[in-house]
Amino acid sequence: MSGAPRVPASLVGLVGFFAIWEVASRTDLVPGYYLRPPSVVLPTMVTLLGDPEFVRAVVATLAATLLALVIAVLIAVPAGLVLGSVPPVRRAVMTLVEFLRPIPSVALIPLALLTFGTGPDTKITLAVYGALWPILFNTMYALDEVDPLHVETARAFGTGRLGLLGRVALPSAAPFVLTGVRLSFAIALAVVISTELFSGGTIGLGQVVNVASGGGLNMDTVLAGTVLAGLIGYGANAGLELLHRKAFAWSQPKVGAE
Amino acid sequence: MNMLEVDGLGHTYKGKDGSHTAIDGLDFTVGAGELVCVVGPSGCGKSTLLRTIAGLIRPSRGTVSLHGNKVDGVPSDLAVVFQDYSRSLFPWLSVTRNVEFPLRTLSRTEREARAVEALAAVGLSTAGKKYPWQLSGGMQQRVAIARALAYRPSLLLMDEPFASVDAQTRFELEDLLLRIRREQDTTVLLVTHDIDESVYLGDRVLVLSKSPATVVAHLDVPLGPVRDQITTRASDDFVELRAKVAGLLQGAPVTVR
Amino acid sequence: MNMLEVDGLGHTYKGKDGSHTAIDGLDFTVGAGELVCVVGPSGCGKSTLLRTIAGLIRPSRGTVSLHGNKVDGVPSDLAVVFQDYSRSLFPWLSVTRNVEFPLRTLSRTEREARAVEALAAVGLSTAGKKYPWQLSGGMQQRVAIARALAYRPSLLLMDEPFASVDAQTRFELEDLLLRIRREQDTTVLLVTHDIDESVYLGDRVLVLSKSPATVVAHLDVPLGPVRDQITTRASDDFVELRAKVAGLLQGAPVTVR
Amino acid sequence: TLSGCGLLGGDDNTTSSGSTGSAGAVEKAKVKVGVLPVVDVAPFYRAIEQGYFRDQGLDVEPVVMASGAASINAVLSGDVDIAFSSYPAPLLAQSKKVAEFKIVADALTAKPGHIVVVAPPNSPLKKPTDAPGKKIAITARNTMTDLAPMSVLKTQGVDYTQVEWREMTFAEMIPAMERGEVDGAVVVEPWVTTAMKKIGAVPVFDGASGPTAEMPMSGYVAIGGTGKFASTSPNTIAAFQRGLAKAQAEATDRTKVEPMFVKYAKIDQQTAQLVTIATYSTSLEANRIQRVANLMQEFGVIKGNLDVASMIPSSTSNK
Amino acid sequence: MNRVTRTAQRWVVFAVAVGLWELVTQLAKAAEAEKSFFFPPPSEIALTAKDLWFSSAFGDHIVPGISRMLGGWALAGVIGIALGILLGRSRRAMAYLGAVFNFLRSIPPPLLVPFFVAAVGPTNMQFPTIVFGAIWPVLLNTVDGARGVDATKVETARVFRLSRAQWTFGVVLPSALPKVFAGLRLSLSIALILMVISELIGSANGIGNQLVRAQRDYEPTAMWAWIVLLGVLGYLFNTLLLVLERRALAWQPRHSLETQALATGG
Ligand SMILES: Nc1ncnc2c1ncn2[C@@H]1O[C@H](COP(=O)(O)OP(=O)(O)OP(=O)(O)O)[C@@H](O)[C@H]1O
Ligand SMILES: Nc1ncnc2c1ncn2[C@@H]1O[C@H](COP(=O)(O)OP(=O)(O)OP(=O)(O)O)[C@@H](O)[C@H]1O
Ligand SMILES: [Mg+2]
Ligand SMILES: [Mg+2]
Repeated sequence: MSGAPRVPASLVGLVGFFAIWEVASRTDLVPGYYLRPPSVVLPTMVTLLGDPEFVRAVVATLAATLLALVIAVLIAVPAGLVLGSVPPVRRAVMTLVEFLRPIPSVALIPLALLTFGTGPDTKITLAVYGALWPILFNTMYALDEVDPLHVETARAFGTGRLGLLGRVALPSAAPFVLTGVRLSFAIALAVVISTELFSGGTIGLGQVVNVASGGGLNMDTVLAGTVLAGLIGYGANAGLELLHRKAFAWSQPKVGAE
Repeated sequence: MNMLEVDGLGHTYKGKDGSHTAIDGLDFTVGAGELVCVVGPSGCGKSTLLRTIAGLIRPSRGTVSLHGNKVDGVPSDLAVVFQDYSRSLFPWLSVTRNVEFPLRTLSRTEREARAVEALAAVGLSTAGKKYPWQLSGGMQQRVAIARALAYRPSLLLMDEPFASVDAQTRFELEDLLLRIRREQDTTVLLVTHDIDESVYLGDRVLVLSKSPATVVAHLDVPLGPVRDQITTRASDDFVELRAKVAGLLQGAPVTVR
Repeated sequence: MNMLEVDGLGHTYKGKDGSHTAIDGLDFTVGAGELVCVVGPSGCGKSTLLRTIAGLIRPSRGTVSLHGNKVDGVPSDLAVVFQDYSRSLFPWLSVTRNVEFPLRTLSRTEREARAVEALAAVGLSTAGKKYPWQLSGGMQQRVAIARALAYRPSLLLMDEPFASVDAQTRFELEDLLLRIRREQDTTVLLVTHDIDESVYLGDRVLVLSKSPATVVAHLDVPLGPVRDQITTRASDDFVELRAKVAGLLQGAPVTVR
Repeated sequence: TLSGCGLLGGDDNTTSSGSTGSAGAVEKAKVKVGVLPVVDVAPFYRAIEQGYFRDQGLDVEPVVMASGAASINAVLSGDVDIAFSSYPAPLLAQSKKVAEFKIVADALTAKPGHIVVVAPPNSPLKKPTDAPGKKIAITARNTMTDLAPMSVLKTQGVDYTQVEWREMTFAEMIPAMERGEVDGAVVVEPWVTTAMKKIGAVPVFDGASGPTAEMPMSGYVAIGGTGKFASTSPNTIAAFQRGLAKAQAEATDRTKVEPMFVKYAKIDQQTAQLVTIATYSTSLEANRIQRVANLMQEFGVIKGNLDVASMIPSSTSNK
Repeated sequence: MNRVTRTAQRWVVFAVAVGLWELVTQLAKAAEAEKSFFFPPPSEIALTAKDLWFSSAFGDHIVPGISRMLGGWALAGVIGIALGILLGRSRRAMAYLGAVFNFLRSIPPPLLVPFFVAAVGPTNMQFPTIVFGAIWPVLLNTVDGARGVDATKVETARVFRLSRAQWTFGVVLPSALPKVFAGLRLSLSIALILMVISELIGSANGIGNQLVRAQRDYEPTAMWAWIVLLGVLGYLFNTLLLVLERRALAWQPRHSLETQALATGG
């Protein structure tokens, strides 16, 4: 989701969201002691960001997420290219993939803990596992949409299979692959935080939230962590979108509908 | 020696709801360095013929041989200008990069030199940095031509390559093609709808029947290797030949009310 | 009364790296029921002109008026045959459905009748159930023509509509267009590269200069409303006019080496 | 492995020199302990802060886990040497022969007010006999939160099988009670205090009364067997026990543990002052912990007999 | 290629993987390897699964879980497609809403639980959690697809002054459809995953609930049986969705033609 050209408009949406939340928790709509209003949560977040220990936790979460994302891209893009272009391999592998895909990382936490221990390996492994799929699928589907005439053109000029994948399939699939990466970032972040939340062991935003929620409705911190996770994802998305605009300057500015 | 030999060639497109025979039992040969024009009614199978020769589709029947070897897969040293030129350009590459695309094996400087030369030849010297969608239809078509020329193939297949350019440019591109063919000894198979063009350009004209395409006639064009837009087109031989081609095509009219 | 009035029309495409003025200061009018042909060098701005008239792009300067009303947005009762016909067909619809697509206000049976009629008129009676990618280039172009005709617009804009069909079909489609124009009193603005065609079809021929396009000449074609492929083209008036148009175009040659 | 990267929050493998304790030299100076952010481990943190472990030659590193089950898994994987957990999890694991669990220290023993069945003011659940047919929130089945109240209800002759247990986190129990989605909840401190403060919840009955009075709630476990920490490091365990015991003994003074609540369990200052402080055990007695095993057996969580005495490491200094 | 070889291709890797799994776990078990308790051989899992799946658990846990998941997925699909078309084709909607959505979709579902608990209570939050989490792949992919409508087709639609419905359902949706399906397939497994996650909290039943209970009770075979069930369900639903996709995209020439071209290229 990009193309928010004017900053004010995008702020309007976000401010509106916080306003609804504020009103909801200030009135009797929802229990205000539980869903603390943003006027309390946001300052808490700012205060927490001044706490080096908290910042360390955020950095740990972020680093694990980014590492997982990079690994996921390195695995999923080549895999997607191969699966998308070689039907026999696709047929052979997809059955297994379709069995594995719906297995939640959260369900695997105990096993991952036993296998990888309490270190960051556990959360990174699980995050890679979760983040693979959007990139893999979007790569495969984008390949299906490559213009056949592009393929024919390249083949007529003697482009080999690798050249087809690298010089035709990949560039034309790239925008959609990047959408997959944007989806995957959110998933990697979710899995990292969930693992911290449900397993613990390593420092991170999820653990901060988990510890805070054990202390008797310490919802300010819990929600501050939640908002921060949202902001991190928002920032990462903005970065990826900038990359998109830079990298795909060629893609025709599409005619806006009315 | 025959560069290209087409022997009993036939192709049937298979679909869920019935199949369609596009070409059937085509036989003809093209000598090295020859320029053969193909004419035939719309939808008769000309593009299909070019695709099978390029090895892009495997024909249902018959064979295509290049230098005596049966074509199975895309032969090397071949360039195609597709009828749907706009879709055959890569939108993520600038015009220059599109032209350079097939020249991977050359050094960078050589690649650039070739692209510059080819773009200049088709009158697009200033458009190199643009992306295809920033060009007009005729300009896109000329980029596709430049790409094929820059590749310097020994066999050049062109599918209505000048359909979208104005008359003046068309004449110039025709002469360009003739010159390049002479200089590089390229074998050319060119599909066109313009009967005058087929006679003006061709050493021979291959007239196809309506779908499924079969060879109606194979006319020699005894106009000599050097031709001129004004004198050639005014010559008696030319006028006679174009009437002959038109007559042959009339013999296979499409049903338009 | 003037159906279409173009007044000081200019358009500049803005890009990251510089802008490009495609057309500049165009002035002309088209009367109701007139058929005006537009000729001009490749890339001069003909398609841009049609797009501004269709209200698809807002011109940088000047105005377009239809029936005296300034065009702002797409006017009703308008059909366009795009130069890039293959992309303007919807691949997920069969040929018949593509033709029926704009006819939503009609009843189902009427829609079908119109589609059948239009497809027959362009010689594609048997292709109705196929998908666009199963057709040849020329057939796709004819589907696009059929779709525009079935819509029965009062203003018809056509961008090189016959570029991909063979000579014989082209003649037949030209006559079809003339007949429909007569019967339905449609106003037509047609871009073509074929000088003969522009004279054969047009009540007037608009000659444009090379980019940025300006009006070089506005020729009346006094050949009368009923024309015939053989006699008209052989007439002295015709020959003279086509020489004139060619001369005017020569005055603005594109630089092709 | 990836854990080397400090940014990611991996352990920083600082080796401690470790001064010698009173008894034999420790086999392993660096000890990782999986703990939870709960009141039970307040003395453990105090022992670290006061250097009681250091005095014993130990460099103890707390690893904060998310749940007792995660803590047990961490000790099973060998990633931590000692794990804190409430008792049912390791006892169940022991009964299923997952591994040879050794209880190295007792953490907390319930006192009235520590584990309480509470209800919102307008709830139909007012006394234990109201319980059948009511929805009561617990953290999970087969934990102290359901075993303890079931035992109390059973001795009072109330049909505990008719209670509808709803699993959720402590934090969610409070809005759930207020919205009437549950009629009551089994909470432990600091949630007893929080529930009273936030929605005026009232105690219905104490979870640690009658048969469950003075029930041991939680402890520290390690894995025994050949080559495992509990077998190879008896001196280390003894040193850990001594260090912890010192802090546990001091915990009768609430000013010593309250700061730990605030700092490590993130309980706010006000609540921390109101929290009922249970008994921090200073000895490790098999027969007391056996009560938990028996309770679990009684309600069918553990099949067959489980002898807790076999789970006490031989080196233990206490009886 | 005939049907038999295709089917064989489809299952050979799967079969080999299961075979290896069996072999390794059996060896580990025989050697009484550490942690082998937690990794039972698939043959044992299958036996447990047979008992578990076809017991009263089917009605008590499997059916409620699946209905929540399917309902949530369907709703997420509808909302995701509708919003995706809106955001993909309207600059203004994107300007106002893009930021909020990018913010919201980055919040890990478990952290969102407080919002849903506050809004609908802890015992009812499963459905909104599933819907909320499963929307994003459909939404983002639809936005991409809607935005990617070919410029000439947009102009064609505008020239013929199509009605809004015709434009949306006749042009934008069909051209976005391949991407929408990629999103729907991703969402399907995410819905299944969120079903499990949401059932960990506040739910008295469901597959996730049973899975966690098995974990807590140290019954790894049962735990694996539930995990395998998730795999089986995911596979089944995905297969059904693929059938639907093939029908909806029957007009595409690509499925055979182009992959073929890529495969035999060079
Ligand atoms: N979207 C665009 N962005 C920038 N420049 C454009 C764009 N579209 C067209 N142009 C430029 O505007 C000029 C006129 O283009 P146009 O398509 O109108 O030409 P044309 O007369 O239709 O040519 P042809 O006969 O080759 O189709 C060209 O030089 C082209 O490069
Ligand atoms: N992919 C396809 N599937 C099915 N039928 C096809 C396919 N491509 C072409 N055809 C059919 O084959 C016939 C020949 O098509 P072809 O494109 O070769 O014609 P053509 O001679 O190039 O026509 P034109 O001059 O109009 O471009 C046509 O009737 C067309 O409908
Ligand atoms: Mg063709
Ligand atoms: Mg044009």
